[in-house]
Amino acid sequence: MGVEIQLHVNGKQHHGTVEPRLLLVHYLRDVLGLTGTHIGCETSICGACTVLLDGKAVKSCTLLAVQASGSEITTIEGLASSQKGAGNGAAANGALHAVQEGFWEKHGLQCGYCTPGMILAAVDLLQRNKNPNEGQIRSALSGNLCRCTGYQHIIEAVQYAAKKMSARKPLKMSASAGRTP
Amino acid sequence: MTTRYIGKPLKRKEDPRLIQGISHYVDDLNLAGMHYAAFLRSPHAHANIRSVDLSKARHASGVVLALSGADIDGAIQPVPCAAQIPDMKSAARPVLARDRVRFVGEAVAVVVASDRYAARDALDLIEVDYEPLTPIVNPEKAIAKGATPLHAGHKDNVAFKWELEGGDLKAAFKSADKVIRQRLVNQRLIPVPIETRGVIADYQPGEGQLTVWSATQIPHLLRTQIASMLNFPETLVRVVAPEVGGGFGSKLNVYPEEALVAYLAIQLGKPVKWSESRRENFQATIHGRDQIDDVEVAVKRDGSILGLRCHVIADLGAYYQLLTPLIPTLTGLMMTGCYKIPAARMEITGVFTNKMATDAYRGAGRPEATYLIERVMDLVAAELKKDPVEVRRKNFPQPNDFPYATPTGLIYDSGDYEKALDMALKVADYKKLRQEQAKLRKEGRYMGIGVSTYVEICGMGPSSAMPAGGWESATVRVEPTGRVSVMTGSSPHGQGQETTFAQMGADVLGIDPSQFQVVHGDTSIVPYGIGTFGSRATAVGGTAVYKSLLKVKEKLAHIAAHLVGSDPERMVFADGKISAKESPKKSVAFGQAVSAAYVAKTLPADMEPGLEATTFFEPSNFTYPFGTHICVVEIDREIGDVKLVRYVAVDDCGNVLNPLLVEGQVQGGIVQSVGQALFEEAVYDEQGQLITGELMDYALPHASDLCWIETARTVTPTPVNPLGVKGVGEAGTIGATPALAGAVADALAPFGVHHVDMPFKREKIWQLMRKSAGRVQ
Amino acid sequence: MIPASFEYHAPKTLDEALRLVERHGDEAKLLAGGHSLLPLMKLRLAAPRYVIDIGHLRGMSYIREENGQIAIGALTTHSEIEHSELLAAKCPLLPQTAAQIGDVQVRNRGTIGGSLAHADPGGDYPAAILALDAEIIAANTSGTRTIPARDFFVDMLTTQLHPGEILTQIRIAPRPPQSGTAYEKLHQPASGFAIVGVAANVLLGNGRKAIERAAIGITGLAAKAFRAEAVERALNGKTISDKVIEDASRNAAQGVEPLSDLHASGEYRREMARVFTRRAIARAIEAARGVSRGGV
Amino acid sequence: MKLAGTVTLPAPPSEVWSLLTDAPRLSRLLPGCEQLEPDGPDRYKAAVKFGIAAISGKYAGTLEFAEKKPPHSLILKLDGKGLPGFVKGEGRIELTPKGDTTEIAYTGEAHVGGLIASVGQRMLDAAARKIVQQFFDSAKAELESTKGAAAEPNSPVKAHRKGN
Repeated sequence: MGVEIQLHVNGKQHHGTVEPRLLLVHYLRDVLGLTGTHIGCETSICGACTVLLDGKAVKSCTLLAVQASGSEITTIEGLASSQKGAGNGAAANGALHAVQEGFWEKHGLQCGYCTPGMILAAVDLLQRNKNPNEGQIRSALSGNLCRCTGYQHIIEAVQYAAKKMSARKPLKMSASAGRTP
Repeated sequence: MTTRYIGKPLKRKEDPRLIQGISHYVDDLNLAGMHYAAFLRSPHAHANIRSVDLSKARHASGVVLALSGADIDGAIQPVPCAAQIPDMKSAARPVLARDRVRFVGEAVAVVVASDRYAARDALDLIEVDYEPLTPIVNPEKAIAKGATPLHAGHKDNVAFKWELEGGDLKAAFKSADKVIRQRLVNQRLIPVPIETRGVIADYQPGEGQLTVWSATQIPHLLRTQIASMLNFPETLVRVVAPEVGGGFGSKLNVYPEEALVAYLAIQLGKPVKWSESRRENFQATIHGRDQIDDVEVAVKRDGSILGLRCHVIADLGAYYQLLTPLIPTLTGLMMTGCYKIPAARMEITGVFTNKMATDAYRGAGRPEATYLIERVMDLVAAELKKDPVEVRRKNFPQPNDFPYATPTGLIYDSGDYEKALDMALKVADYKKLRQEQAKLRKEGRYMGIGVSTYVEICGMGPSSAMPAGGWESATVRVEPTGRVSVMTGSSPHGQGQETTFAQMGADVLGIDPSQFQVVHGDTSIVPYGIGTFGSRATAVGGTAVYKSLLKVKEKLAHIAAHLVGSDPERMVFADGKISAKESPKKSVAFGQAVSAAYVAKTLPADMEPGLEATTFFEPSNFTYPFGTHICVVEIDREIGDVKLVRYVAVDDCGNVLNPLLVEGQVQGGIVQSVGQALFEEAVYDEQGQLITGELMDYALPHASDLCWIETARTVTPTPVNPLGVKGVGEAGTIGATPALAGAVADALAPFGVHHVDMPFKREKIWQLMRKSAGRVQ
Repeated sequence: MIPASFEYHAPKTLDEALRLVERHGDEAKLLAGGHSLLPLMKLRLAAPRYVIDIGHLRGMSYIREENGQIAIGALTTHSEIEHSELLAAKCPLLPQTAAQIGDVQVRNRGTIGGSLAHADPGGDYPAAILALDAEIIAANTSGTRTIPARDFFVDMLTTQLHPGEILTQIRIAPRPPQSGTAYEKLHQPASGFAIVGVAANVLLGNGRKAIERAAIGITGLAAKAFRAEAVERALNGKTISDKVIEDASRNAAQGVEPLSDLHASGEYRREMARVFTRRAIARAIEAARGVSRGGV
Repeated sequence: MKLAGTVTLPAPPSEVWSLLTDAPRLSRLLPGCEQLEPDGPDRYKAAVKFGIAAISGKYAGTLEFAEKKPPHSLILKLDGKGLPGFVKGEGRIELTPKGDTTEIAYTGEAHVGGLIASVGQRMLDAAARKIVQQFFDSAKAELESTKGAAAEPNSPVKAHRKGN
């Protein structure tokens, strides 16, 4: 038996009928094709499936799509251009969100699988705390597992973003590798 | 060659797509008409299969196919094992169990349905009648007299015995002032890449083409094995490793699902996808470590080590995976660590148990070796009442001893162990740490300092010492537009070679790194290669790229010299130009020379058109990175909690292409060690049930569990390859565990404890302190 | 991991929800944030026939003062509790406890009502709710009833709630002057659940030199959270000293059969109950004396 | 998983014995027992729904009595499987007269496999204890009610019963 849902995802309205047991993460990935949200553990431990639901970081593998009906969702694909984040780190289309930029600058990722969830958890933190210290960052990211980086570069990435966001200067993205300052 | 880019912390070329979530891992790929496979797995560790009833599942909504082991009998060969040890017994893992299951999670049946939910539902409709057998879980009991063999036709559960001896061991133990004995246990670990495994297979009957996308570290080896397992023409198999979300050795393998999903796609004529659940990943993807080492060391009163003897019981699990029997032998080869130990003997007993197979998990055999020898050094220091640093220093080979031959038959390429040690001591301010420790102990606080001086074996090659090839391939093709494609047989999945190889190419050819596209992981594009594991992608794969770059460069030099009327030997590549050394006026733009190669009207006589070179690089030796790690912990007296206070790592991986990426590898490696030391342990109960079956019960390190890691480097290039690079992918993991273990043992020294096995879970530490509370010194 | 099929209802009003749970009885499960139920459903350890999603009900997420009490709506998330200024001022124990639940994402989604009704033996809130002598309001189609926290937890995953009832509100008396609270927890390193969690709520007297009344709630130790009455008895009316606290804490596990699992044996849990009880009491006393040890 | 304990039941051993070994009556004591049908001497086919709150699962299997020494001791063997996994257990029950009552000492071991073993681990011990407790609570109630109703030992008790 299908249930009608409507969601606002990355600024776009989506209507559809879904099986009630459909997990939000499967809706985003399989129905909307937004595969940047990853599935890592399925028991709401690893945080790879983190998205922003009405602006707050949640684990989309532990939510039914029907529960999210009527909500506004931001996935990694929509972060840079998200309304919610605009003026709060996000920049216009084609640019990166300050947190994404921090991850690139500080080598905050290796295999990249945990990265979208990690970035969105960091965005959640920086909305609440504009200038978090190391301990606060570590604690805010404790719902996200990374097996590659050892987290230290991720912490530097978040610190970079915090600094950048207080300066509020979006950076243009370029496809080539550039040197770190 | 001027090094404008090599050695610089360039940001990664791979990152923009990853940080925007627009790259594609296997499960992100969707083909029209995709079907989904799901596996039914054994809940029993050991049982005979009486029957498998698929009738209900076959009639379930959406299901198009359901198969048991009997249905594919003979159609798919078992999982291959590339490692060969003399007289080892066979234990091939069937793709689907037929008559018997030998570990919890072994696949018994597969269903394919039109969507993943329907496939999952159908599993609940399969009825399997098992006749449970007594599981054999403990490896020592498995080889005890009277234990029933797991495999038919075997007389016991000993998979193999392997021995290695060098030097005069008898004399060493005879002339020893002391002999110290210790049992050391390396617990079983689960690799846990955050991306689980996944496979998609697509078969085009018209062309006879089979394409398999798999989260693998070894696309070419997998292609060969899928072709063999299915008896399918290899030329018609294409394997693609798309974006891969971490491997740590767990994807350096060939798994039943990879062949079976391909088989299903062929049978159905439809693309089939399988995405491993985390639970399946825990149960049926390789595990790591699981060794019991009984070690004896012969020492002189002054701290010199005379001889080392060790017997290892390696719990292999129920079947061999690709490299299973090989892993413990690496422990044997590296058992003497970074010390001049004249005599050593290793005996390994490989044992079958009703568990998932162990295989290469980050470090693969070498973390076990460093744990072994470094714990020994600490025990020697404790016994002789010497500083652990001094015992180590006393036994180091000196820089002029290199190449240094170990009694285990290896030749260490280059090293300056004292330099790294001294740097670490300085960064950590070791003397001050010891003073602080003494002060805290008086206050009843238990701080511990651990030192690990390690050497590891990596840059996996040469082929003579490898089970399935130790070389690597690379093709460099300068395209007519002047852009450069680099096809590497390495298969990076986070290591960043798209960037480092571009850095290298930019310096060799004097153009910008943005002009390079590094292509990997697709067997239809990349020449046959070996893959990414054993910290080999830069040392072996990178050297292949470098040599191909040089070949292309040489050709370009000839073309440019011909165009400007100069000597090819005197051409300089810089700033997008190829110029004669003697006269900057004699210069062509890089693109102009490239164009000449393709237009082929102005080439030197006898020169072939085109601009492409391929190298199959065979290294002459392994490489041996080394370093010193110092770890400081404090233990909560009441809880047993081990808190990381400081961590200093000085690593020497030879020359460095990109320090930012090296730093990332070191830190990630160390934290993986922290996982083994403090949290991780795959626990099977006595019935062979994996009771750490999900991430809810198997703890990985979180950001909040760690302290700031301070890193530094010394640089001792290797003579083994022209880049002078050694490899760094596993060094952190290999070097760190003994530092952590040493720190915990050191913290517990006032309780009379000199050794504790990992993981240092709170309750274990608490029990130790409690039991010896009366003896606090 | 995919849940089994179920029939889904998303009532728009509490009345509608109550009628649904009444009709479907124990074949129905309530879904609030989903962080207790969905993991079980995905593992197929739970396969309810009906799922009644009360997450869309309006007006059940609030923290407000009512008749001299603090009222918290059942659908209030852990993170709303963690960051509530009203609670920080009038009932800091709840924010202290909420901040230690799971991780940020779980706190953003999980609800206090869902967590209490699930009654996980390692859940954090039960300890606090007990130490606060909170009241739990449950509704059914014929009305509401008030369940004292002490009576609420019956056994592992089992509460006083009947099939057909919905937990709607938690009521707490505001913190009296000269009182202090603390929640001290030993977390399971993989899941974050409490191996032992102790909530202490002390009221000081005699110029803040003595404990007039103590309430200690302990979670994680046993199949259900409980009030450590033996500890309380040993504290009530005593002049504060390290020894008094230490001695009282020794009674933390009195009369309780401790849980034992992979992560902590019963013996260890028992000892940790002592240690964390002592730490919680000491911190609660500090708080009551106005000695701050860092933020909430 | 090991279980052991003692419990006192309000009837002499002979009555307790007949309760424990009479399948129809026993089926009422087993929490969640939906079916208990003879399947050979001292052997029964069982269908049981075990669960705590939202966590529940159906198991089908066998129940066996062995080494019966009326009214002193017996061994109870359980073997069941269901979607959440399988359970195999064996328990020894000893009956000792204590005045008008019987003291029961039980020791047992159960092996649990499959999903419940790997994810329900932290709840298993407590769940098993709860099941045992429910069993003896029901036995007490049953014995008290038969005492109260002056016993109808041969009353036809349905072997099929809906789970709770």
